[in-house]
Amino acid sequence: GGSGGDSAQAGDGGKKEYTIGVSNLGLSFPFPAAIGKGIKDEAARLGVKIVELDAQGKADKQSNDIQDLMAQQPDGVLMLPVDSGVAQGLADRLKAAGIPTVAVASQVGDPKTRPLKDVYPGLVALVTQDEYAAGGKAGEIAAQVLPGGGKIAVVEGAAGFAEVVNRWQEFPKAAEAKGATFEVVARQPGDWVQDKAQSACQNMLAANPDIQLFYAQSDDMSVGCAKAVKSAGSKAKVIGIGGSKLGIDAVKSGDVSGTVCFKPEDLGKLALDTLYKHLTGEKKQNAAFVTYDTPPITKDNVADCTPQW
Amino acid sequence: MRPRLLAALRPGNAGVVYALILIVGALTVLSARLGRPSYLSETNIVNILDQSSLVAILAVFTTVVLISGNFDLSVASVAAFSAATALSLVGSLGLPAAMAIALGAGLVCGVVNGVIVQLVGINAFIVTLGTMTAVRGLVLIVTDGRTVTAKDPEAQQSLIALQAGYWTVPHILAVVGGILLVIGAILALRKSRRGLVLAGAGVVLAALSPLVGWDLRLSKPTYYLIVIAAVTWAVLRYTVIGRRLYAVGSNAEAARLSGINVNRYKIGAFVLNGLGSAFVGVLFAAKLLAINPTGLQGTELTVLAAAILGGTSLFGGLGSVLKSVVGALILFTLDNGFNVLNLGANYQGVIVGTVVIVAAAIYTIAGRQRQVKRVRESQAKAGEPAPEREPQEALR
Amino acid sequence: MRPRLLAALRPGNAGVVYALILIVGALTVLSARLGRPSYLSETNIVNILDQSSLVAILAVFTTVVLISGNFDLSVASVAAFSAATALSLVGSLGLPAAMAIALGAGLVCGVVNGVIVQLVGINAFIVTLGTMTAVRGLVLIVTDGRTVTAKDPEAQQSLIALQAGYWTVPHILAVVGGILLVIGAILALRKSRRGLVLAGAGVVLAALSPLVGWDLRLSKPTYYLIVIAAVTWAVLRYTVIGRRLYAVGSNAEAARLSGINVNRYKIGAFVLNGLGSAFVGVLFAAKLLAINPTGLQGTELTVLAAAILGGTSLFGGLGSVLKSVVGALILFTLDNGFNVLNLGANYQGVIVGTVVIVAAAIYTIAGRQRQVKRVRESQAKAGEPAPEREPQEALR
Amino acid sequence: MVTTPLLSLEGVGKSFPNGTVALRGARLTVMPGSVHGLVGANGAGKSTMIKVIAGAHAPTTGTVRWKGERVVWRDPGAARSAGVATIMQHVPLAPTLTVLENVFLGSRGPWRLPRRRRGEFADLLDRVGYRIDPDAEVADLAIGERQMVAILQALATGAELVVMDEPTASLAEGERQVVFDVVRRLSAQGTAFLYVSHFLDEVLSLTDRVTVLRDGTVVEEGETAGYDEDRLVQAILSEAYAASGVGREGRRAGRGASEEGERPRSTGRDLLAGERVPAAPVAAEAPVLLSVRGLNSPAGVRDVSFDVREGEVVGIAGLLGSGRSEILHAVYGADPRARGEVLVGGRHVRRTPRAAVAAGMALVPEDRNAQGLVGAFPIWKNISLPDLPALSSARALPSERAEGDRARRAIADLGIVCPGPDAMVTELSGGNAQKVVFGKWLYGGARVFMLDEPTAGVDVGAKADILELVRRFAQGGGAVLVVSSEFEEILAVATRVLVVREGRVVAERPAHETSEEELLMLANGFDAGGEPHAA
Ligand SMILES: Nc1ncnc2c1ncn2[C@@H]1O[C@H](COP(=O)(O)OP(=O)(O)OP(=O)(O)O)[C@@H](O)[C@H]1O
Ligand SMILES: Nc1ncnc2c1ncn2[C@@H]1O[C@H](COP(=O)(O)OP(=O)(O)OP(=O)(O)O)[C@@H](O)[C@H]1O
Ligand SMILES: O[C@@H]1[C@@H](O)[C@H](O)OC[C@H]1O
Ligand SMILES: [Mg+2]
Ligand SMILES: [Mg+2]
Repeated sequence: GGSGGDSAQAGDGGKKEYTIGVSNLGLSFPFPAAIGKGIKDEAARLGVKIVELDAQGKADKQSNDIQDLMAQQPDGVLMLPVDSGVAQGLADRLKAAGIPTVAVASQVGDPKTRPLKDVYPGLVALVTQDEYAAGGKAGEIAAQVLPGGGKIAVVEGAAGFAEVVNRWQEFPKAAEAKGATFEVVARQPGDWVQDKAQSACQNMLAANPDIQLFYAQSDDMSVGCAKAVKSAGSKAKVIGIGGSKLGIDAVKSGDVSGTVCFKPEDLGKLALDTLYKHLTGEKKQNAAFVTYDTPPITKDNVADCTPQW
Repeated sequence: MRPRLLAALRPGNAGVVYALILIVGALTVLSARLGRPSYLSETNIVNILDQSSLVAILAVFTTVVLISGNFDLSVASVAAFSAATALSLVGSLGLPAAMAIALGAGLVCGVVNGVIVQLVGINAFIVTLGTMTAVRGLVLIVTDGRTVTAKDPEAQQSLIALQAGYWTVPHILAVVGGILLVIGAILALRKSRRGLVLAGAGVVLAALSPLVGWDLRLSKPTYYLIVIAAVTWAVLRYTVIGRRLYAVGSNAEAARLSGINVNRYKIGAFVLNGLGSAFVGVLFAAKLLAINPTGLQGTELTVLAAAILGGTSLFGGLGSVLKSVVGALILFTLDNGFNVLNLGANYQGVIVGTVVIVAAAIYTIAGRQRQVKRVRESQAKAGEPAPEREPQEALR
Repeated sequence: MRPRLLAALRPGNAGVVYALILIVGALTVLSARLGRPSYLSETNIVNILDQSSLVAILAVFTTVVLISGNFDLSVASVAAFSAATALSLVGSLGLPAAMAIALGAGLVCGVVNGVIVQLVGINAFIVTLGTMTAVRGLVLIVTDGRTVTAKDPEAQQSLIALQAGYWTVPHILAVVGGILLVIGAILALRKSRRGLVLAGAGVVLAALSPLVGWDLRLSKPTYYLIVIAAVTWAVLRYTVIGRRLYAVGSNAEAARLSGINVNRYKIGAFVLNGLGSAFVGVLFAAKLLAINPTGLQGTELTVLAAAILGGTSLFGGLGSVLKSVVGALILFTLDNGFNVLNLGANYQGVIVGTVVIVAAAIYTIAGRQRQVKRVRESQAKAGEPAPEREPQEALR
Repeated sequence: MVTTPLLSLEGVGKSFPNGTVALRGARLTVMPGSVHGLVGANGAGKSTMIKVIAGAHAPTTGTVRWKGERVVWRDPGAARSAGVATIMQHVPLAPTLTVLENVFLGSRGPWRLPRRRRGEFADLLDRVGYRIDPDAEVADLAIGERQMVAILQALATGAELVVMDEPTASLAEGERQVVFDVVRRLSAQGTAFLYVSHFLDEVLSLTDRVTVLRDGTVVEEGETAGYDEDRLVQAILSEAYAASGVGREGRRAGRGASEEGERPRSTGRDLLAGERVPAAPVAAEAPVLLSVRGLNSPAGVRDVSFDVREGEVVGIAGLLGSGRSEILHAVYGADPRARGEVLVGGRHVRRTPRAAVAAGMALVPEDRNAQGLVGAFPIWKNISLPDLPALSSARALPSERAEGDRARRAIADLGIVCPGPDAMVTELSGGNAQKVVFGKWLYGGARVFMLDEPTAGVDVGAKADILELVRRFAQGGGAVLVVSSEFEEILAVATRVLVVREGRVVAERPAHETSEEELLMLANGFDAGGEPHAA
């Protein structure tokens, strides 16, 4: 049998030392890496031991990682799902092993059928930013940047990512609520990366010189897109989502008109706190939905967003 | 003939096995030093085997393609496609039909690869890069860019039954002993001295069993791997088909002029690989109960790395499925080792890369001690260093 | 002497060019049908060239490695590493020093690849898969999992100056005419009839220039590509280095017996590729002013696809850097076409995959019309279909 | 006056990592401007000695002296710059480069193809009296043309010593003459040659001195004038040949004239006599075994039809590039573009090699490495390959015992010099490799044998054995088609000769009614009377 069953030894002062396993979706991706950093910083503060595994963006590796974590019998697990559907089975396994689990940054369960706030049963909590709401915030910024609406193009993330759908869903509705109606004249993938987004925007502009606004589904892509807009001499506006360093800098410089402020380090801290409080009994939760505010950012309030990734 | 067993154990031949042993040894020592849970615990070994099994199965079939002198980059896409197909259909059609269709899809992919490569005559690298991209595109279309899950609980259960859980073989020593006894008896009947040795070993093992009493408890995919690898190995090693496959891969023209239908073997290898990938896809579907459109992306390189670490040649005609399995074990042992040692993500890449090269180097150099010089025109062609220092044949 | 020009224009030789023309033609017609602005607009052409240029530069150097009979999967990792290095250092050391260090890093990577492959004698696929992983690990360490940016505005400006913007060559016809005239004159001095033809063409072009008055406005990376491709092409085509490189890749043993230092050429190709990748990495850094740890991941396959689409052999001794550039253009033209036609992301994969295979098929089959018998030891070995229907040499 | 030898080897030994000792204390002395012959049975160590001279192998023991100075050539480049040009037995050329580039592969200077090279090449062709397209890609050339390219490459370096390892093994009569002329002319101008050949007549007529290697040691060395074929054969063969079983038995069973008595076949004269017995035509009523009708192929076969009766050996004579190999390939079904009918024993054979093998056809191809042998296999797996099901339980599980037995039998019957059936074919000397290719077809059900240059690179003893085998195939009721560039050899085994020119059969002659001269005329497009005839 595995060992480490008593990883929770009595520390000094009689305080139990917890070991928490973290299955991160990919530590080479800045956003989840920043969440990991938030978790570790907070763990250091609380004196919690962290075992952090890197799924490298692969759902199948995450499945192996969870197996390896379970063999180490941690007191609790923070899981940053690579994929919501796959995470469901993993959550079931963790539950069966009696390991309290908090899902971080991404939903568990098929997003097509399960509303975000309907947290998968068996989880202690889902701690995440609300990607749908963030898309809505982006829509509000769009309405502000291009009052009344107009022709827009969407720079999507890589095909196959849940965020591609999630960050669009609320966008038109929120914009409409602010009185802007958008006609999507182009919708092309930028694969989350700056140079591909730059090319995509260049090409979309060549085909549709009358595009008035680009909605890029991440800040890296909005920055790339802004370069394309500039070099084409177009007057189109660009907005992004994410609140990354690059994005905030671009908002400051005016290259990008707005973004939505995600705070991955805060998110990591929040997630660890949620699990920790559950473990210590300070705040036991069951399938709780925990989130934090992701405010829309424009040049006017750019100081409100300190980039964390 | 040569003393085969001894030959097979020489570092030059079994280098990949020694490399694995070295890695496991290092990890065991390290995890003990760092006060981590015992690396060689039963759970951990069972886990490593379970985690490697699907990629190892892919490596087995990819090895067949490599032996036949071709190359297949499309395996991961095909597996993902089959997984998506199975998950989409299992609710409405039930597992057998869904699985049949998923396997059929893999078969079609294999046929397409094989026919284009062999009959149109385009380089396998570019063809399978094309099908890798195109089939991944199909996955996106089938899934509409979203995760597919098996919602129906009954369907879920049938999938889970396929893959999850463990089978225990009681008295494994007795079982193995019995198998050895039977094989030994057959060989002895065919007048092989080795037969008696095997049979004797079988009896000893069976006799030890009540004393030791080991049970073998492994995950289902591990058993699938064992069966697939054993059967494929036996077919390659002991049948006319196997012999011809190696001949076709080593020198297609000589094989053709010896009356072998080269296209049949080469296309057959692709088809088998398509089918195998689809089977693995179904197992993945059953394991994860969901597939995301980018699922398994990049696995093709892991699979090729496993096969090549196992000493399979990229130029055909050389390779052993068992060593490819060991190659896969090396890669997953490393991943698992990092997890057990809780090694920071930042350093893993450097270590994996270095270990892969060093493992290959160890047995390339070990193989060279053998100093069997095999100057072949074909090898000179394959771009080797000066022939006096031919690297071990298996690594080209 | 063969009518070289005509030979070069035959579909079997210039197939990749025809494939590109076909694709561009199809996109032009489609975009006109869909009422989009002209596909062949100057802006769009300049865009495509700009977008392909960095990958095309990588393809040029990778082609050199492939011609030498080796294989390099590490280019994208090396480029990312160089980009990360340049961005981390440019603020403190300034551009020249940062760039020198970044290039030095690439050079070291190339030396490591070359030495391990040639002197230890391990298969290039596994070695460069290892360095690809290890160097990516270094990127992760250097970036600590975060995006690296050049914060210092001055540093940013120096990087931007390297890459952004366009250079306009006025009276391009006159310039080209002038170049032709000079080349023609040199050739004529060396008593070639073609020299006179070239010089004549040059004069005509120069004379037309005032009438037409075209200016050539291209992005800086496009000029870098043109210079690098032209120089590499000329070296391979006209110098003894080129002949030896092809010889080394075609039959290392024959080259060795002719007194060529095989290792020097093969290692040299890796070193050049490392250096080239590092240069591209710096250009990427300059283009994006940021690199994240996964930056450029997967680009190695695009680069190989470009080279192989361009007809470079995976078995060495065959290949043309210009055709590899065209291969890259095909891939980026497709991406550009999707953007212009606004084709759904989910459908792009299927189309890219299919077009890649069809493009390869078109000129494989066109090449076969040549029907020249090519029974080679090396090819029989390399696992081709039945030799009497040898596919076009370029695609192996 | 005592001249220093140009090249001398003293006590040179070479052992390979697998334990094979190829040279044991061999010595050799080549004088400036002389033509020195090197002969020996297959596997005697000739090529190994040459590789030592070329700097391609480092000798294990002994010294090499060049113009009296002791030299250690670390790589072939060193030997080449010292003035030794070598034509290796297995023509290592760069297939993706042109003829011109291959010829000047080792040349220096900054440019890939300086204009003056074309001039030099044209001069070289003029001097040599040979024609070849400088811009043809070597991959497109037939094996004989490649051989000529290798020769041109060696000559182009202007070396003081040109080493030729079986330069004429795959050449036809015309090219062979070209090579002789070159050797004579250049040696007259002071170039020394080291000449390896299994054609003893060549050695006798071309060389000044001759060295005989046997089993890695020099057994004889002397003025060529002091030798005749008989003496050379004896020197070359001795035990090595006596050990080969079938040669003896074959001769006993095969030759009507000398069956009485267990005459020990020990003299070279006897052997060579065997080569020259003209075969009598078979009876007209013998059933037709192979029938070829209207065979055409874009590969260079034009409307070829012929029959071969049981017991008949039909020779196919023609010049290099006349389409002889193509005809065999088309008949065998190996050329998918070939159209026409092929019947074996009156039954149509589907046009694939698989069907051909099933119908009892066997092909010994021209290029043993590219077409005949699987390099990754040891001898025994190569030999069993075409007939594997027959050596398997249930036709599916190969019996390694049966395979091993067959391989041992072939090794004994053909006198293959090797450590055993487990030896890799890539480690065999050229002639022994050729025997393995032969061994593939000896014991299966083959009845129609198609042999493309079957004795290329084979030593005198083995050649006699192989020709004897050919006769035995026929006498056992088989039908044999033999392509050979040695018309002498064709005349020695064939009952009938088809002359091929530009893919057509332009003449047919009974073997006992024609001569080498006539065949050469016909092959060149002249009637026997010397008139050009329309092809
Ligand atoms: N690379 C090698 N490794 C092992 N053994 C070798 C190698 N090359 C040659 N041999 C062995 O050395 C011996 C001499 O071979 P070599 O090629 O010199 O013979 P040869 O006299 O040229 O014969 P042939 O007339 O058939 O060409 C043979 O027994 C051969 O099998
Ligand atoms: N695929 C092809 N297409 C057109 N012509 C071909 C093709 N292959 C061969 N040829 C031509 O057919 C002729 C016969 O070829 P080859 O040289 O193999 O004949 P051969 O008589 O067997 O000569 P060798 O003595 O070299 O065996 C040559 O003129 C050759 O150029
Ligand atoms: O910004 C993106 C992040 O939000 C998404 O989850 O994955 C890709 C990232 O680049
Ligand atoms: Mg030899
Ligand atoms: Mg021939």
